[in-house]
Amino acid sequence: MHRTGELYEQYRTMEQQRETASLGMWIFLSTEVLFFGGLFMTYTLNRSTYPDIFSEASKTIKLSWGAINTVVLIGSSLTMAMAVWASQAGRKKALTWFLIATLVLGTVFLGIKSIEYHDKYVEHHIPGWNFQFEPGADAATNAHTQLFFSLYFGMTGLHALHMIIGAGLLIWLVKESVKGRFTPEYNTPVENIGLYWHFVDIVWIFLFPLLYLIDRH
Amino acid sequence: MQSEIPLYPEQASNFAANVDALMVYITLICVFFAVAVTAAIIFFFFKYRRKDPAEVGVPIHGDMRLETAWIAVPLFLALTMFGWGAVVYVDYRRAPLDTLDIYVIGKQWMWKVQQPTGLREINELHVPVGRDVKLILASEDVIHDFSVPAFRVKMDVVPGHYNTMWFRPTKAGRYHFFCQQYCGTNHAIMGGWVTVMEPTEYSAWLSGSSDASANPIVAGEKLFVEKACTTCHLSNGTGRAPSLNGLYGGNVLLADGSTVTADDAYVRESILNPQAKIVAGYQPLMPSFQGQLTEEQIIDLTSYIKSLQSQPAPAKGGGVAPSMGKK
Amino acid sequence: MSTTPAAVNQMPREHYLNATYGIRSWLLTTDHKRIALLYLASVTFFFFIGGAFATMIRIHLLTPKGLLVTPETYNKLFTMHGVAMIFFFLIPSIPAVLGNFLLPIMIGAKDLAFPKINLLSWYIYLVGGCFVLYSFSTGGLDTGWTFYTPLSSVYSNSAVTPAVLGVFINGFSSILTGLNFIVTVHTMRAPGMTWFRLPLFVWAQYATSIIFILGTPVIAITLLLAGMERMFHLGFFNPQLGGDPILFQHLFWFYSHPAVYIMILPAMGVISEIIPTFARKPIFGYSFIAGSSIAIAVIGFFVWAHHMFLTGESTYAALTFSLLSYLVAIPSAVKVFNWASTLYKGSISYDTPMLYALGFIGLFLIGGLTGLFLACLGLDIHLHDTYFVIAHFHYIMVGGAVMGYVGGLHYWWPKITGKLYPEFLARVAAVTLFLGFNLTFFPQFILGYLGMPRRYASYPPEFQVLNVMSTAGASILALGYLLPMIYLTWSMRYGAVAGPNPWPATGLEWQTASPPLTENFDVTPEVTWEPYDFDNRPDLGLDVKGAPSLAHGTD
Amino acid sequence: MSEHHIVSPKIYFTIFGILMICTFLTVAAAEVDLNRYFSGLNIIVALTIAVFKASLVVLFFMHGKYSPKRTQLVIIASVFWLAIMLFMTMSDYVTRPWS
Repeated sequence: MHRTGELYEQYRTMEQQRETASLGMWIFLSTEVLFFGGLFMTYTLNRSTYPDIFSEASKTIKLSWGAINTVVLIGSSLTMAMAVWASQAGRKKALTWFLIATLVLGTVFLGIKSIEYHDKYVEHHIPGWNFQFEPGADAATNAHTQLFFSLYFGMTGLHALHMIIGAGLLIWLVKESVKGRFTPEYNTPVENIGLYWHFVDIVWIFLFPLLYLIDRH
Repeated sequence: MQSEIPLYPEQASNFAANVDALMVYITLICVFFAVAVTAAIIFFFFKYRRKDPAEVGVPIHGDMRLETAWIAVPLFLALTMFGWGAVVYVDYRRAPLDTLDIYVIGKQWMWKVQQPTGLREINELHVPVGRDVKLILASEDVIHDFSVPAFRVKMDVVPGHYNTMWFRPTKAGRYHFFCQQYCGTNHAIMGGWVTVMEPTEYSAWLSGSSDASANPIVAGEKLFVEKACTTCHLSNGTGRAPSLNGLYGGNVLLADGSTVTADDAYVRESILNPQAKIVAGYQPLMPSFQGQLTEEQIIDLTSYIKSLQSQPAPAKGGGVAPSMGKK
Repeated sequence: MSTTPAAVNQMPREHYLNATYGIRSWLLTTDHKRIALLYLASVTFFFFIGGAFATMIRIHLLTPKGLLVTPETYNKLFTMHGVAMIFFFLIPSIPAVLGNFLLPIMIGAKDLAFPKINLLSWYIYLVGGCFVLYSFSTGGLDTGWTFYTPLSSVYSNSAVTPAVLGVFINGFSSILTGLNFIVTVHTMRAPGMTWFRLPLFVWAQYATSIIFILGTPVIAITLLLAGMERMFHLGFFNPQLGGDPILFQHLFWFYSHPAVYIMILPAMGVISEIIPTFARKPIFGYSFIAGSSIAIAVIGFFVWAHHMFLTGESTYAALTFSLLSYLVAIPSAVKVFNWASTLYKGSISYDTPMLYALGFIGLFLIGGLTGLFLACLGLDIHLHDTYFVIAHFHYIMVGGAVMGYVGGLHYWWPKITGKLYPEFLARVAAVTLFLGFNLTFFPQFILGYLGMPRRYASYPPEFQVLNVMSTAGASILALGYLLPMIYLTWSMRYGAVAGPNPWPATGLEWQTASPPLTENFDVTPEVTWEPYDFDNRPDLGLDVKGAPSLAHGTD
Repeated sequence: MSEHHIVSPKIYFTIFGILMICTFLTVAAAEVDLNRYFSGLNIIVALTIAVFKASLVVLFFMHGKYSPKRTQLVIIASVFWLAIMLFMTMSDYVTRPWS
């Protein structure tokens, strides 16, 4: 992709180049907020229309998996933050290991997610595909619970897609970091992918209570 | 030539004159500004024509007083437009109390109308002159829009809930109505005629063409039994669900302590999404009938429930609170 | 070009057009100027597709029963006209063509902040465009450009899915362009180019980019949901499965109302450049014009539900949105007043871009003022979804945005190609467009008030006279668009050499060669002057009187 | 970001600890019926904790606290625009029974 610390021709200084990249990433994340926002809006309206159905449907997803995944993902955010620190402090070995740790935790998250998806598949909770909330459920219950599961799969699916992209970026970072490309002067990719990774974490911080924690009492 | 192009449609309802007056008001303000700005531009255009290729203009950078003025004055005028428009709109959205209620169902690509007596029409709507008419609008499929230009009224017909609109016809005659929200292939021919009649003619027409076989109350009662509503909604109030006697038009006390008026929208919601408003003293047992009833059947059921309005409400009415004194 | 000094102009020896050759040098370019030309070609393509549909629509409506096609086909025609014109012509037109070309030069940068992303956004546009063309050619699209559910997600039998995906994909092109512009304006300005020295065109692009990045993602996800609903029979917006069709409209207009400002704001920016140049004086109320662009972009996000006054939206919400809609009218009015005042005591020439600018003001005035009718709750009951709405938004989008775009193309054509277009023909085209446009769309205001609904393949016979007038106007309009197409293409080869600053104008883009070098400037310029300040620019070779002219101005 | 601010690992670990406690709290709060006291209290508590957690991530993990003003403006703008969409849309639905 790029050579270490090269100054691109459109910039005047390295400083300008770094600030530009950082601002670009933040603005990209702000578009992501609004992108997920449409889903959150749909969720808000539907939950306020069918509060009881949403709570009933939510209880069929396993709280333990969601809670574990929350811990795993926040853990990966910590290792990512540490990776940024390592790159700033010039600790090349530590950087590689923190990146690998992040990647591993991300993969664990996706693994758990796929177990959850598989459970839903077994329970006929995949929207639009032999959906049956519970044996004998009437058409309306099926339709309304399907709304919940459409949003569940839509939101967690889009989130998982972001995780997969993030994992791809991490693999590239690990590769570059092994080559020793990142220095205290040049670590923009680590910082920017870090920002992205934390953003994905934040999305999950909201998805967890909204999807898993409806009236668990 | 000029007589062929009128500038506004006939004024045939209580809203028409008011909407037209509003139109004239805004038009006058807009024409004033459009003419003033255009005249200024044309005047400057000729007056300050470049006379020498190397000539430059006079460097004027702005004027705070002018800026303030042309923010404040348009803002004030805009607010008057908003205010007047709001008054008309609020009046239009809030139907008077005693109205003639007519159901209108939009369907790709026809309009079904049901008069209060149960008389049905297709792509025709008969109304009496001088009476407040409320249309209760439902759609079987996509979004439609019921629009009568001569009355200056329209309202979207949205599947999934009732919209209502009202007007008071002021002039007998026949007027176009249109579907005004694009609804698919034959959208352009999904229209018909509103016939405004003298009240006596209207009642004669109603009784003259009544058709007992299509009586919605009978159809509703039949559905009420077919869908097993009778198992719970016992008329003496001892069932698992509240009695529907005397329900329509009254106030219902809900489990969360609030009250609602039992109107068409409430009845419809209670059939399709029963969990939304639980009557005080009852369990949320009722299944939803969403997807199992057409809008027409729901209207039949509503008509039947309406016909129970005159029946005495049982003593153990649960949520039904027809008068203030009873608990 | 009577104003050009008599010096003999020559094309620069090396410039961005002849720096490299071959198809690869264009398709893999990261030069913002070349990317702008790629966009120019592709948006022109979609403009002619959309224009062809428009022509057929107008011919069809000559007779009440419809002259040309079946109702089914008619519905496809107006839908595809809308989708092609809005998503693939109007939205990218000024930002992606003129903005791409000019923004870096105007602020004294070598390129945009992210040149590769800029190229990527053109490719994304192409992919989105291919999806939409695929939809058009395999069954067409008949949902209306608004894709209202449940018609689009359940009932339509046309090729909705590829079209929705195409618009979804195209959204990312807008997002990346907006991102690029905002970052560029923040970080790439030349020394001395402070925020209040930025050309007003840059302010307008900045405001537009705010909408790009904060609005576009919402329509992207919304159309994705509608597409999923159609493909997998989900129920987000389908009442039969418990969803709410009005929610789609909220989400759709959350972007699509601000999208109207995406179309008009850049055109306003173009006009704010043209007027001071041809009046040869500083623009009146610079900070108010700049500020009003930002105000429109921000307030524009608070008004969307005025498209929904009659959907059963709550009275309270209708009142709020109507009031806010009136507020957004004010910054537009401020701009018009400031442009008109700029002409006062100017030295005005009749060059083609100026004709477009003045035409823009006239048409935008009508378009903007008729918006006041539609924002008015009481009147909207009658006017909603009639031809009045059609006329109103065509005055904004065609009378405003397209006039601005074509005017801007003429104004910067010498910079883009290094050649001058034939002035006489260009003036003829400008006047033809203005007249043809008014004849096409003014009758539609009356049609609307008479109650003729939009999107009708056939109509009651009493509406025919006005429809015939409209169609007659449309044929003049079509001719008006063909003319520039022909002479602009001709001028690329045969036009007179323009020289770096033919008008002359004050912006940085006129300080470099026409056409510019690949890296825009030999040396990074340093800005020491205020914008549109003809009096302190001896380098322009004008008859500057200096202080005495100021005294002259106050008498 | 003229001087590149380096956040010490100690802060990162502290934040991580707080986030873990919050995660525990939010699960615990969901298991208790708070709606008894005040309708909707459960979701209010859950979202308040989520907002708090997200703010910590933005401010410390993402260095929002140490970023230039314009970056902070971008953060505020995105939250603000999300709020416009949620609140203005819901204002329609919530007020429908009023008319």
